[in-house]
Amino acid sequence: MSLYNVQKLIYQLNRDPKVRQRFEADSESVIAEFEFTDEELGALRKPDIGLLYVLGVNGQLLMHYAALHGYEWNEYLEAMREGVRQHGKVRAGVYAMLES
Amino acid sequence: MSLYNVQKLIYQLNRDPKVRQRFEADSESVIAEFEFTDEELGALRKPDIGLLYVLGVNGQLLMHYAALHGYEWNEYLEAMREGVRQHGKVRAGVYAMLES
Amino acid sequence: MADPVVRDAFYESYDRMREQLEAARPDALIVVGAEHFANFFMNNMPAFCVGMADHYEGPIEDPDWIGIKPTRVPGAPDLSRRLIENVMQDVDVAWAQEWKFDHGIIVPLNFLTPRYDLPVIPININCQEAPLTPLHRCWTFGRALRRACDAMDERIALVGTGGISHWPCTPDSGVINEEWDRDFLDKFINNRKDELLAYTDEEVYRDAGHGGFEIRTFITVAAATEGSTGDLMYYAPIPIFAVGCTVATMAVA
Amino acid sequence: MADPVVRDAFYESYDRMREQLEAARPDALIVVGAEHFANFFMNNMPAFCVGMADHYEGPIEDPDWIGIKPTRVPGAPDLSRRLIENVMQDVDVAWAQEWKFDHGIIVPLNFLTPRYDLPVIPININCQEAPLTPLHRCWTFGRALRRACDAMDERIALVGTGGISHWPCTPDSGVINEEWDRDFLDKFINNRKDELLAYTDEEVYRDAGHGGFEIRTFITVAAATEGSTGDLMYYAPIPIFAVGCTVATMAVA
Ligand SMILES: [Fe+3]
Ligand SMILES: [Fe+3]
Repeated sequence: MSLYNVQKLIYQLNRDPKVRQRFEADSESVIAEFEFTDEELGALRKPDIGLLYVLGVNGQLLMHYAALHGYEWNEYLEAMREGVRQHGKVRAGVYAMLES
Repeated sequence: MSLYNVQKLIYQLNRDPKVRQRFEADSESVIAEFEFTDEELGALRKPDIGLLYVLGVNGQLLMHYAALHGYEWNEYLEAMREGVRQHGKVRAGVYAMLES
Repeated sequence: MADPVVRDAFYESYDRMREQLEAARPDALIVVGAEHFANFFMNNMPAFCVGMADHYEGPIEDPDWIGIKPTRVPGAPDLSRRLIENVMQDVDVAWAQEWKFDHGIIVPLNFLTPRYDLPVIPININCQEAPLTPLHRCWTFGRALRRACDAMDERIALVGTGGISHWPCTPDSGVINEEWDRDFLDKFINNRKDELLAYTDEEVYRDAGHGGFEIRTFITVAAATEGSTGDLMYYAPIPIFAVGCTVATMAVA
Repeated sequence: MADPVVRDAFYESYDRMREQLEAARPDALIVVGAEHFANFFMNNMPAFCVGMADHYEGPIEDPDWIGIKPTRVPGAPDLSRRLIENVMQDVDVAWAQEWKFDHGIIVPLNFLTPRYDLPVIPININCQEAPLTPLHRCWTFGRALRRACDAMDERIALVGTGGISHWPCTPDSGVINEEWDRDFLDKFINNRKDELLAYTDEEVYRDAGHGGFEIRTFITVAAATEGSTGDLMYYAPIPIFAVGCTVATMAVA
């Protein structure tokens, strides 16, 4: 469970222009600074916004990661819906509140 | 009053290896990221560890800034004593508690 | 853009609120909000945090998109500190000497103090990630804040900001539960403490979404004005803003 | 180095404490400490913060200097979360899913769980910069922590760490007020609540230095064991460590 790391990476990209610049130049070098599961790594690299949503990433973070990859707002919403169709309900984080 | 900025610079140098590397390569580029008074700027550049102490920098931060500039422990202690002799009592921060 | 008629009525009620604020001649303005990872993250998530900085910066969002240019907002560090010391007797607030304002604080400020000439003290409540701040602690916090304000010589205005039901940044973004909102606002305006504190997080999440957790800012304001009732100046669901928008004032008993 | 005789007696009392800890077969260990800008800074200074991470890393200091190699310490995230939710009913703790241990936590751990096979939950109290956490809130926190631990199925051990009188990193570094320390420890060991809470910050600063603010960790432990008295296993001023070193245990009533 390294959801914290996924969210921290996205938080830093959003809040620290230096990290964002390094990510835009060489995303792997930034990704390499964190420990991820293979599933998280795949979702971050692709990016698979829908899977990241299902893994539990907070939308207030995820929207920025989608925007960084050029997603329009409606594409972002649709990607999350597609994620749920493919991978099922949100598994962790605050959106899984009613499941637990 | 930008004591907060002085302490933040030192905190970042201590906690973030990337900031420390940039500082060691080009200290002015890091200093330029913060607003300081002329007195703070002078004390940071020299560095005048004694004046930084009198300005109110917490010793748990200041010791790291002194070490970064090659101060041995006793030199660090002596620099603070010299600061008080030259500039008077600590003016702000937690060590000024009994003055206020 | 939002329907101009709806939007203009909303903006107009903000104007009236600004006039009331100016007429009260405050020395400082406390803004109780619920931010979204602008300053606070899961590496150190405070239940309550109170600003204690000389000044604040905002918006963190793209100035063109949000329509507010980069602004330095004056703080009130000495007053902040005295308030914090007082509140801390009962409520364990974190404090912050730096704070970047996101839309949640800068948009209301832009309406209420458009010249940014009123010192501001920001407060954040964790409405974002669980464990969330318990509702009854928000009540205790609101009471402590009121006591602290009353103990100061300065005249202090208090504004709460936050959405009611909304599902921000999720597949349900745009959904608004107007019935739930109106029921909540009825409890809020009439300052019915027991009903305000009876919600569970699960109920709120189910009926009002993740954004509904922001009722904590309303509850804090209700507690600070305990025993008073309010004036609902404006409420309408505005789907393009993805939230029902509320403007309300509370008399101070 | 410290006088070997003094030092060995200190280490030996730590050994006895470890044996007692192991005999109690805890499922997790809570460590209440007071760090110095390792994780917490004036941008968001919590009165109390409780760790909720899978694991923690330390030391942040040079491993050669401190004599502890880089270590991953197991956490207890699920238990942390349940404790936090319980404590939050009374005390507004911040929580953290990441935490790097400095000497204040890693040194006691290295003595007490040298194989790092016991899940740890770190807690920090702001003893560093004003506004400091009020002493009576530390009492309330200790009580809440005890209630929360009692409500869990797990067996939970609690250790407080911190200095008593000391003037770390200032011109008076190395000064120790042994008389003040012994008087404080007497109040602590005998769990005399009223006397423990009667100190003012100004008195503590004058008599016990900035480092004396760390009595908050002792007070939290005393509150968690309210009504019990303790066993002072070791105390001696060790100037080279720049602080009096204490090892003590509290029975649980
Ligand atoms: Fe919101
Ligand atoms: Fe210490």
